[in-house]
Amino acid sequence: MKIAVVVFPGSNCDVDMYEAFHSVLKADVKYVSYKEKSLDGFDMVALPGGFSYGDYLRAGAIARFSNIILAVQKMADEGKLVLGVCNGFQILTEMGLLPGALKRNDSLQFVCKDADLRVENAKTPFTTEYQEYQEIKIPIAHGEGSYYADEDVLDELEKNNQVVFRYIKNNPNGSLHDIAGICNKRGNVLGMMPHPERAVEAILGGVDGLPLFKSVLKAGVKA
Amino acid sequence: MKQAMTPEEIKEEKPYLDWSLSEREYDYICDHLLHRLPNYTEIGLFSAMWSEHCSYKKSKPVLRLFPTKGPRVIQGPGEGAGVVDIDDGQAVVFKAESHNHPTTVEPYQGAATGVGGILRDVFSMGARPVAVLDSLHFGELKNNPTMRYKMEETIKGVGDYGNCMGIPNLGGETTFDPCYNGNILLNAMNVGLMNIKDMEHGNASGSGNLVMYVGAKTGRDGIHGATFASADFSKEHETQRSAVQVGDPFMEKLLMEACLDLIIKHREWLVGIQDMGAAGIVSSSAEMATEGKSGMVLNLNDVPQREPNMSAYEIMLSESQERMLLCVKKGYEEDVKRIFEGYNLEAVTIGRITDDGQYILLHDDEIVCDIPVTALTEDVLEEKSEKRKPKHIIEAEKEAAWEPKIEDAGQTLKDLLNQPTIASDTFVTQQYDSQVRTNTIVAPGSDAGVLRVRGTKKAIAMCTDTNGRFVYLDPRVGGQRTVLESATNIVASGALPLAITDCLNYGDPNDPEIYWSLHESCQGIADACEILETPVVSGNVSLYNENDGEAIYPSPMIGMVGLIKDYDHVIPMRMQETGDQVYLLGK
Amino acid sequence: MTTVRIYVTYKPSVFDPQGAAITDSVNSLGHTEVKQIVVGKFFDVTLDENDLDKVEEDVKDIAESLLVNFNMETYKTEILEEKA
Amino acid sequence: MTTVRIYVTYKPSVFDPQGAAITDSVNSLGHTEVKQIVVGKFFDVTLDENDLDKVEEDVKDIAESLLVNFNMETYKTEILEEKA
Ligand SMILES: Nc1ncnc2c1ncn2[C@@H]1O[C@H](COP(=O)(O)OP(=O)(O)O)[C@@H](O)[C@H]1O
Repeated sequence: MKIAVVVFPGSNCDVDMYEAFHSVLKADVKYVSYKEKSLDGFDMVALPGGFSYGDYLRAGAIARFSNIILAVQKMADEGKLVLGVCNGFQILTEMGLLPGALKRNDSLQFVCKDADLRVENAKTPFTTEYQEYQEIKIPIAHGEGSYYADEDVLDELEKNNQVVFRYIKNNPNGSLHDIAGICNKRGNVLGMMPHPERAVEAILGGVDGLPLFKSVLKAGVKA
Repeated sequence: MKQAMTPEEIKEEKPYLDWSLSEREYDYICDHLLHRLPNYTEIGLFSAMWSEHCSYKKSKPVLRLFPTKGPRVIQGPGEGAGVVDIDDGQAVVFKAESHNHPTTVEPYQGAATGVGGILRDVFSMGARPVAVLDSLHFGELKNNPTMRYKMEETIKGVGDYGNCMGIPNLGGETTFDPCYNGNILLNAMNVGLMNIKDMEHGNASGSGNLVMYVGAKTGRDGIHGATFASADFSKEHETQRSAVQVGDPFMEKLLMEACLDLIIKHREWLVGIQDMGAAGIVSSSAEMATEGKSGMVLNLNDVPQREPNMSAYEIMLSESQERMLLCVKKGYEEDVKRIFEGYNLEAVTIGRITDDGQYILLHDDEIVCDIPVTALTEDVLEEKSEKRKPKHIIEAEKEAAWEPKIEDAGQTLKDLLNQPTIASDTFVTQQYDSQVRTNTIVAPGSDAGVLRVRGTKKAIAMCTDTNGRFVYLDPRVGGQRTVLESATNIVASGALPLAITDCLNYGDPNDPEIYWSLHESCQGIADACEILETPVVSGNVSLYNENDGEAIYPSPMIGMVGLIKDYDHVIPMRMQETGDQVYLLGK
Repeated sequence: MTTVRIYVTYKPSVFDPQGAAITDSVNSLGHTEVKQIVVGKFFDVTLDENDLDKVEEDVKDIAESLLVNFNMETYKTEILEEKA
Repeated sequence: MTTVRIYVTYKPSVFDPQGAAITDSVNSLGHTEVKQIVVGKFFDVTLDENDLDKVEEDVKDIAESLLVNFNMETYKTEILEEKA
């Protein structure tokens, strides 16, 4: 399985994502510039966290006009895996691959801490290595992570089981329905605010993100 | 563009006095350095370059007290940042810098640009910044909504800049004391890692080589930082002008990646590189030329400008953020431009190196400055200062030592925990990304932050410590204690202390009592550094921290870095398991 | 040259934490007469174009493709000034 | 009830990185006719007060004590609507 990590101007968790695949899971992963027009030959693309274009308008708003975005769209259409974490999630909503939007946190402050999550859907290609309703701790680090969508969109997400991760105990940003991560209907595009790539080594504080990476690599083998 | 005053008018009207250049200095410049009257641009450059901030004319005698050498020291004070060997061809690069005045006046931007400035000092050495630390000292919070606002904005400024750059915050300190009511302290420290072979210098040499400018355009930001900081605040309200420097972390991120790309992959194109900090283009270019024992010709019309009709003086002294100056070998101009274009940045040639030692500036086809480079950088008149033991110390020495009376230890503990200085700092540290780039082993909240050196078993530990009140009461012991506190924080994390950086935050050094405290406390720092074998490899001086004649406590900040050979030996601060024994070591 | 101001606000259904926080602090400063504060942003776009139909078309495209996120925001425009 | 809009912008000499970044991206989207984009914010303040002198006084105080940072910003106000 070949994985691409896209680097936008201002991406800064590109290293975190790359190293999770590379050093920890020994997977075949490459950095790809936002200027590239093609992702042919890759089985999965990850849009990392950070502050693409400084997040100067809305997080992710400017990045979605990059060349690479059409290639990301194409991968999604072909049923290949698309993962957006934090800024990557914001880009996926801005480009319309996932519904809704991410607003400024209710606290109006950036927040960096461990968040308690529940895995609401363990059947997506990103979550098969988790148990259904497993409770996990994954770090968050964002200022604009409050998920918003209109009522009917939220109903639709719930009905189709598209809410993949939900905050429990404490909603850190005011997101509606305590949403931490959602997928598209087909299940091959996942966007989430928490950083699973920061939870893959015990020395750095936890390994609850590992099953996500193992899930996608397993999905790659089957495909 | 016409000069605002003729040389004769300057001699008559003495505008330089307002820019804190003395008559003695002016006369020395005329009679001994130039042998003529300087023009308006030239005297502006002198007053900036001869300011305490750029020349250390007051603090030099004190800085000489510090030990600066050691078996691991590759680069001591004098460059962008200190460089210390951590084996395997790798080095840790670090420095701290104060941004007290800008933060007091405009907390958010002051703090943000404070962080931005110290990052440039580190990446211009060829090191990748890997951690930010911030030492914050505010006035009293109780019944003081303005101070609370300033605190919140300062923290947001530190956080937004580092978060956007993707550099984790690994620690710092937050204290509160009425002595900082009118003068907040913001000291930011940055730690970087590099391969020693990639080390760069702020050097410009080789006749015919090019001077290139890259980064944000030049505006009228922060012109004459010193005068701005003391300008009457209320007058500023009415004007449409503002000299506040605004931080642009996105620009800085591009600049950092591009500069590291250039330094690490194409160092043969480059002679030297330096960030434009205080006193902007003039200080970076004059310092680089001095280092390279060269002359330099700059054409100011080629400097990218954000505002129309800027004078030569404004262009040279602007403190617009996120700018770098490069000395590039002849013939590689286009290659360098191409590297920066890859990051959507424009590199522009603004001048070239000469071998006559003269510093020549052209503006609108006129020579607006023609002086020896070293007159700006090396011929500064050092200033002698008077010292006098402060009255409050003499008085205190006559009295018996104060003994705390504790009747209800539980209540005393609660009262202590209620102090904002001692209470939990989670409110602060949660706003900082402390994990980005996934190397953080110990995040803020412990004695020292600990960071893994990726690809090795090594880790580095780092912390900052300040103890203004202690230093005020006994500068010598206070200085020693501050270094010792850092060292114990580093050791408690399982690391061997390597070296320190510092920010010397004091009041007006012309007050003999303050100068005495400065001298004594630095002697204390030096004593401790000698004994602990932790030399001073970089640092910064911030004097004149006063408001309405009230000085802050003498508040030297120590930033220390230590090395852990195997990160499995890192010791976390928290209690581990029920049933574990608790010991008290020492007396 | 024409300058158009584009006003962007949250849709009414979207909770605006900033507006709420500011209203609270204005009230606690003693201004209890203040019932609501709505926060928005605006963009003054200066175009090298004098044909107002063309301006309208450009501005619509800029707003709808970049400046506004219809999932949570709406916008209005206003011509500020025209000069040759 | 009266609603007043308070417009806040950077002073002209203050660098606006947000405006610069947005202008760049609008240009690179093909809208090269756009010469400048200046970003500002506005606050629609609704007060339970109909005496316009009093409104003006209140709004001035609110703007100057809370909404505007005079180190870098200036402001203007405009009455949007009045009703009893
Ligand atoms: N402004 C700050 N930035 C980052 N970390 C901070 C800041 N203020 C406090 N901290 C962190 O909070 C913890 C507690 O700080 P402090 O009360 O100064 O503890 P100590 O006295 O043990 O050094 C430390 O780990 C410190 O690094």
